[in-house]
Amino acid sequence: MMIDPRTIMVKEKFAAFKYVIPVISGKGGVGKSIISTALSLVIAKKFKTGLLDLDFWGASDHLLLEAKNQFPEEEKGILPEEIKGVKFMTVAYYTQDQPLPMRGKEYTDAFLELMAVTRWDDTECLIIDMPPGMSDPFLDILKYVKNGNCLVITIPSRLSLNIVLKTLTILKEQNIKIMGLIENMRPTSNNNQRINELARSYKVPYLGFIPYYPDLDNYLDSLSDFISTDFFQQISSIVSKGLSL
Amino acid sequence: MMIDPRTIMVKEKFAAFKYVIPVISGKGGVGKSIISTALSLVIAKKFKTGLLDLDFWGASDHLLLEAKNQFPEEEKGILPEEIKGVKFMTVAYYTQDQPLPMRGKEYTDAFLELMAVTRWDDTECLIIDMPPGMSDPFLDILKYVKNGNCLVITIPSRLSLNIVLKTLTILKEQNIKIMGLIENMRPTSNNNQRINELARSYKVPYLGFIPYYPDLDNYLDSLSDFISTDFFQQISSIVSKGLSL
Amino acid sequence: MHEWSLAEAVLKSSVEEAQKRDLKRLTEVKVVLGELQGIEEEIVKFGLDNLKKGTMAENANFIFIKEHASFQCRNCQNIWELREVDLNDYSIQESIHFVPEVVHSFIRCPKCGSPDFEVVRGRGIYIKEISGED
Amino acid sequence: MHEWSLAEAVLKSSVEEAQKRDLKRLTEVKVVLGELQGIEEEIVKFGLDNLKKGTMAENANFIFIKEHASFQCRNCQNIWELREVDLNDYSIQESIHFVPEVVHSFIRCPKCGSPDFEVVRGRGIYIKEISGED
Ligand SMILES: Nc1ncnc2c1ncn2[C@@H]1O[C@H](COP(=O)(O)OP(=O)(O)O)[C@@H](O)[C@H]1O
Ligand SMILES: Nc1ncnc2c1ncn2[C@@H]1O[C@H](COP(=O)(O)OP(=O)(O)O)[C@@H](O)[C@H]1O
Ligand SMILES: [Mg+2]
Ligand SMILES: [Mg+2]
Ligand SMILES: [Mg+2]
Ligand SMILES: [Mg+2]
Ligand code: NI
Ligand code: NI
Ligand SMILES: [Zn+2]
Ligand SMILES: [Zn+2]
Repeated sequence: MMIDPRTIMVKEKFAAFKYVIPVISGKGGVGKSIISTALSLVIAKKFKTGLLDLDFWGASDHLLLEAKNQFPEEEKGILPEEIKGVKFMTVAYYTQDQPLPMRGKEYTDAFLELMAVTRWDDTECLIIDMPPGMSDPFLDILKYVKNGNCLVITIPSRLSLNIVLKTLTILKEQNIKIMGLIENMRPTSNNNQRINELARSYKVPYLGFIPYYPDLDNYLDSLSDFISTDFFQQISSIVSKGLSL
Repeated sequence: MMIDPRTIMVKEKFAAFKYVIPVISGKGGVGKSIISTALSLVIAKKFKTGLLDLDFWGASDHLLLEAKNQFPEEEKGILPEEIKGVKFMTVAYYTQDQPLPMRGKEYTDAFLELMAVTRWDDTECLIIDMPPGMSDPFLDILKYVKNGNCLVITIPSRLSLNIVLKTLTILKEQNIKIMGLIENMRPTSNNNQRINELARSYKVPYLGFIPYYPDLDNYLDSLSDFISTDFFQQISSIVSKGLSL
Repeated sequence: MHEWSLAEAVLKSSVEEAQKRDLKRLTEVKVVLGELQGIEEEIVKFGLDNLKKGTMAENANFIFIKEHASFQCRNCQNIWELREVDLNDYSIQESIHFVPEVVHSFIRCPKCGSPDFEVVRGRGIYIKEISGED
Repeated sequence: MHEWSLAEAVLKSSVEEAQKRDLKRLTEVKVVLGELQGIEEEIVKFGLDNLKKGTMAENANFIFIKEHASFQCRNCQNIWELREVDLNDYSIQESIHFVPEVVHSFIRCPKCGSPDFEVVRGRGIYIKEISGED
């Protein structure tokens, strides 16, 4: 016999949040991390909010948030660092910015471990930044998070849509709630309603589009710069207009 | 006892190519698939070339290549479809465009299976389109491909670089050959040599940059359109100038 | 006829294993055929009979053992067998024949509907045992 | 002190398992502590002694079993033990203490240098056995 003491804790911890929002796509590089991070900062003005970066191979949120390069405090568990009102947890605290080459099986163990010991306390809303793909991280979310309400991100390209529609197919089939679809990086030359219509045909709320900002990268080195961008403003207005929280 | 008959075949098959070029990044959405596909079409003019799409969760190359929606022929193994001189293999032939939710462990099995039965025959150069991340697909390449010469793709953003440098770190540490680094989607407003210098400091050849083309998506529905793009032309000139084949 | 390449793989691996064990000739190889992949025994046998000529397996007896396919759900732990699910579509069968893992594109746990299940037994082809003379 | 949350996890899981088995009270719980994670037994014990009050584990004896950590390389099959590698850096030890899988950021197969290895034994904490009265 072998009982894993973490699984029950992890299920309980997710179930305790009022809102759990996995930010998901299937496709890489569509803006999941930058949107998750902005979203958590915006929502933190209204709810006690947490951000969990589950892209262990490509963790990015700590860069945007300028997280401290030291272990979070321990106190009957691990206390997430609080950054502008957002409680933040990432594996990056423990990798010393070294690569983390590991298989999916090991990902699941790391995910369970981190979630079992993190104390979110009275956090009401948890944003989860997901890696791309439909492998262990995606399947673990299906298994352990039964109250998720997913935010799905795509870019207008056919190469992204083909994959994102597969993600929507599985989410629907598995009866996971979908908060809506965000179209990111729309070129200014593009004015069509394709994604809007596509969302409608999938019966998924279309939450709006974010333009492609060629200079965005210049504002990602400091959190205060990031908060001052039009990109951030767009996320703010999507939250106030479209998000049913 | 249990001997997996596929592993020896797979190692032999990779070893038989004159050139194996994994197109890799670590980061998603940086253009691995579109670059792999263009690259294989360009190199096919000089060498007998194959393209293997190993992003089983986010297969895209079949869309760009307009691959047939039917099983490849069987003849003492599986004969890859030949498209404009490129022998092409993807799991998409077998998923009927359905989602493929599976764990890393299952990925490895599918990878071994597909590679064990595909007949590349006298193909000299194999381009491998990799998924993002540093999980089972990446570790399988390290394990089974001992003659790889990687092409590493990044976009200029700090969010991408942080991850791509981790990939370079592992490739170097594992003594895998690195053909060079390509900077993709550089905004026209950006004229700096940052990535160039970074590549130099990592002792990796900088192969050039590809601008961000806001209208590229309009040319991805047909292969002949794709081949007519400036993007494709850029890949062509990178190959003729910088690739030591 | 992609069974031919599987026969080739079985032969090469048996010979390699025999060499590791310093055997001179192979006398018997037990090959398991998993139900899920639906490999045609006759074609593998035919392939082996052709390919083994002139190798140390020339006189080896290849014995085939069929293994039923069973699955376990990682979400609800339910265990089931292949025959309990409806896989009558010919092209789905063919797809699984080439890459058994695409079963995750086509079937779900009969109890909870999850795509997250393991093929516990009977996935595909493997070598269970070799014997020979040294 | 993150051991406290591990103690909480052990208690909850033991009680849940006992309820599944229709036990009224827990008498003994065997807990394995894997060497890699370096969990402090004393703190887990202290946590359990506090947390178990008023639960069906109130009088349970928690027995701790240490398990050595060993690894197997997936590239060259080499097997090795934790004590064979140099992990003296305090902050690396601490990192692994929190998330044992980050061992893949810091150690390599001593034989071939691969990062692709499995923690075969002694990873972390798990429950090996529970006993009780019904
Ligand atoms: N609207 C946008 N305009 C310009 N660049 C963007 C926009 N959204 C995201 N990006 C950039 O695209 C890249 C990928 O974003 P990221 O959040 O890392 O995606 P993911 O997490 O989906 O991989 C980053 O460099 C990011 O700065
Ligand atoms: N130079 C470029 N200019 C404009 N769009 C590009 C460029 N390179 C890639 N893209 C687009 O970026 C998206 C991601 O490219 P893709 O090849 O799918 O990346 P990956 O395989 O790394 O995930 C696609 O929609 C592609 O069309
Ligand atoms: Mg991300
Ligand atoms: Mg991230
Ligand atoms: Mg791709
Ligand atoms: Mg691809
Ligand atoms: Ni066949
Ligand atoms: Ni601790
Ligand atoms: Zn189930
Ligand atoms: Zn090794």
